[in-house]
Amino acid sequence: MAKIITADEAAAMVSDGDTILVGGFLAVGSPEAICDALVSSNVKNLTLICNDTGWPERGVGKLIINKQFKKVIASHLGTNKETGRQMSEGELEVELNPQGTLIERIRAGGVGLGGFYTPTGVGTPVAEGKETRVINGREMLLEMPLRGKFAFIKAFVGDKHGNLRYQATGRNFNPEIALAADIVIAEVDHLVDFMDPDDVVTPGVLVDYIVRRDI
Amino acid sequence: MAKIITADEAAAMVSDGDTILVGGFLAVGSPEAICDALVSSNVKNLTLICNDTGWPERGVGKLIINKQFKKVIASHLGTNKETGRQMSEGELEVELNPQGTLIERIRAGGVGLGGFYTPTGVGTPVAEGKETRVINGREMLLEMPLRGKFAFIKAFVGDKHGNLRYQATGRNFNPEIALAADIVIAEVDHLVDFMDPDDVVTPGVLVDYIVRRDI
Amino acid sequence: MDVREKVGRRGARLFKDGMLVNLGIGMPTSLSNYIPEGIKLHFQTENGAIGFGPTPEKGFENPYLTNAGANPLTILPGGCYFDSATSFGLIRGGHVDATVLGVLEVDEKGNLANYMVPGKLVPGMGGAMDLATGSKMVVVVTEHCDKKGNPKILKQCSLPLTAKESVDWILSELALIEVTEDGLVLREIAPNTTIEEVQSKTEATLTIPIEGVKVMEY
Amino acid sequence: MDVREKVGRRGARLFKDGMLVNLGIGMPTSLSNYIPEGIKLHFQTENGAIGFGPTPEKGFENPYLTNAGANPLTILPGGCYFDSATSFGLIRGGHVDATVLGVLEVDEKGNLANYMVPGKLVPGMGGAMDLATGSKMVVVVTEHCDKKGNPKILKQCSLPLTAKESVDWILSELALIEVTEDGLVLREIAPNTTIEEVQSKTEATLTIPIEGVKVMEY
Repeated sequence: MAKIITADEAAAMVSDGDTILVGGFLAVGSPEAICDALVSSNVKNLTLICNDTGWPERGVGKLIINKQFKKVIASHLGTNKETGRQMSEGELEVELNPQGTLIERIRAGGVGLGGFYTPTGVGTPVAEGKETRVINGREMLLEMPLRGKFAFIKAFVGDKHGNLRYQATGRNFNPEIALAADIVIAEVDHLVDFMDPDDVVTPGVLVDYIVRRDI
Repeated sequence: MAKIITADEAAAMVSDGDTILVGGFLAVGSPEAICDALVSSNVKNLTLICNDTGWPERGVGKLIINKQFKKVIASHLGTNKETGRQMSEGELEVELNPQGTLIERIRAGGVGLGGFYTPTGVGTPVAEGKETRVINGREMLLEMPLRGKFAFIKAFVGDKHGNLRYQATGRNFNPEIALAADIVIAEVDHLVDFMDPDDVVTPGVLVDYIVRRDI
Repeated sequence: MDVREKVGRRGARLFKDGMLVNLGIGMPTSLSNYIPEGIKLHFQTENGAIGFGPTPEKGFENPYLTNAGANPLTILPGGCYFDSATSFGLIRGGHVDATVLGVLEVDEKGNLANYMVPGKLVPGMGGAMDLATGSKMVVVVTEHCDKKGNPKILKQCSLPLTAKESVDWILSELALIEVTEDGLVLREIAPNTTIEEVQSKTEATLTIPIEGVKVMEY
Repeated sequence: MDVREKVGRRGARLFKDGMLVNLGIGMPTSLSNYIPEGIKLHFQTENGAIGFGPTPEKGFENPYLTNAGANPLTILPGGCYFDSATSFGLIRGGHVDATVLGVLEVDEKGNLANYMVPGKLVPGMGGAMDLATGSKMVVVVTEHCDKKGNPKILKQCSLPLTAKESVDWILSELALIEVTEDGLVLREIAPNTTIEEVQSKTEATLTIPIEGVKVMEY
């Protein structure tokens, strides 16, 4: 059984300096209530692993505006000018990853792999400092796994056992981050008793806490 | 649109010496009609990539009995004594992989990765001849991708666009082999016009042909 | 016809029936307006869908269904959703038949630069590196020269690359150029230009094929 | 009480409420019969399910729902299905809290051999290497000695390993032994045996902890 908590209770678990993974693609599929609660809790010096930094008023972008991160690992920052400003002025460390590499690094961290070789990024700034290797005639980069302390997920439906199901493109990074954190907290639009086991995308055993939005 | 064909038409595409990937776990989720058609076509010297070699009268086991393989890459052979006999007598080359490594190698082949590091198999016969590396303090083996010419899948429901959905533990290797072959042929229990896009497990664009079992 | 329509009309004819296609934001999106009759394509959006349809009517948007620019989408019968790991598995694994991208610079080896200018703020590569590296056919669409009139099709890119030796076709309002192992081959020119004008606006040397250069049809 | 019941009763008390558990085929499966009141476990079958229930009644089997031995299963409310890549992602990624495996040999470093005997036909490791490598807690259950009366708990495994330094607990009809960095610690012995008897049937040296050795309760 996943324990049902409030967004504020979820945010209160996070300490200064923690690494958090947050689902969502330009805030579509991001846990907004948890982001709001993290802004209220005002926890600082976080490291963020997320596809992007959302919008100034949506998703993790709200935490950017509130200057809660010391480091961001993402694939794109263009929709939140404040991220760029903080980066330019040396207030924020940013590590840009190709999107496919980023999600695969998170997956590797979640499924116990030590790293992988990918052709993406060869010959680009992404390759700097990375080991390369020719495999089947093709140059590849070695990329390493990523993990964090907390994963904050947004799902469309959750059940009392923690099983999650997403809607449409709201799925994005959510299923992979559920594997790559010590503590997994899912914000759900709807909570049900249980679902068809073939409908489950994220197995409930991965989910420690559920934050409801339908109450 | 996936083209709808018969099992015999599917089998007729396979030539002597081809590498085939077949879904199923001890034949649960294996395409039985296609296996029967491959026995009838009597194509020889195939290489098989599959979790196991099924049973003498179920799944790819039928092709084992008919001596159609020169090589098998699998994780377990115990349910089909004929595989063991052919291996012992030098008629069949067998490469055993840990099950998690096998499915991950297939995935790597399907998603364009050049290989990955895994802790599974370190210090065991699986490590022989493989490069090792210590990552985050843990010894890991480098494992390489696997691909084949044909993937033969079994799904519970398919639609006319090639989208597939599985039932229960019939899913197993099927979704990953759909990515790791040049030509993908799915045998389905039921064919529908289309399905809820959130219900799709294997995207239709991966599936070239569908073999119906409901007609 | 403006540049987008010219590029859109010719670019759309590079596709074959049944292809899985990913169009970048901006000029690449214009190709979707001109898909020829009889050609059915599957459009992927890398945030997790294949088979999306037109923009929904106002008031009928699903907040969970957007493209990679966060604009609302619809889904067509036969479409499907998936997570980002699967989406980039499709891209990097060579399952995307064609991708169309914009460029800052492209060169005669097919090197592509479209995501950063040193000294300027880098918004990030998003999915562009994976798309340029993994897709079976990579088409770049661009105005032939930049706003100052300088060539964008170079002997060698000066900007940091998005992907190395990955472009197959370069399409502008003036020309359709194929990237081959022997360099750039001029396949078609616009009706209102000449081979000489195209070459003068291109830093890289264009090869004229034995079978000649066609006049582009729209 | 036969060996399976003894091992099953004591082994089941190693679990904590809410654990995700994978039981190997054979003796390990017997633990599921003795889960204490108030302890709810999630059982994984590595062919793709969590939350399975008892064997279905005859005539109500779903041919698509089986365990890793191809025997029919049922699924409980709250259960779920997934593909093999996800299943072994859960296993290798440390999400399985406990796995129980049979052994041919186990040694004082926690090395485990349970899948091959040189010169004999090797049926394959299946998922055993991943389970032994990836699970947070690895329990091996075994008869203390082999059929000829020779120890199975050795100073050093002679058979090819399934996994290196991975076992946490060794449980037999005679003893419960913890594998620590300093070697094997004898935690409990069966009511009908002595420390001396257990040591005499064990090749590896057993350490007696300061807090003493308990008598096993069933």
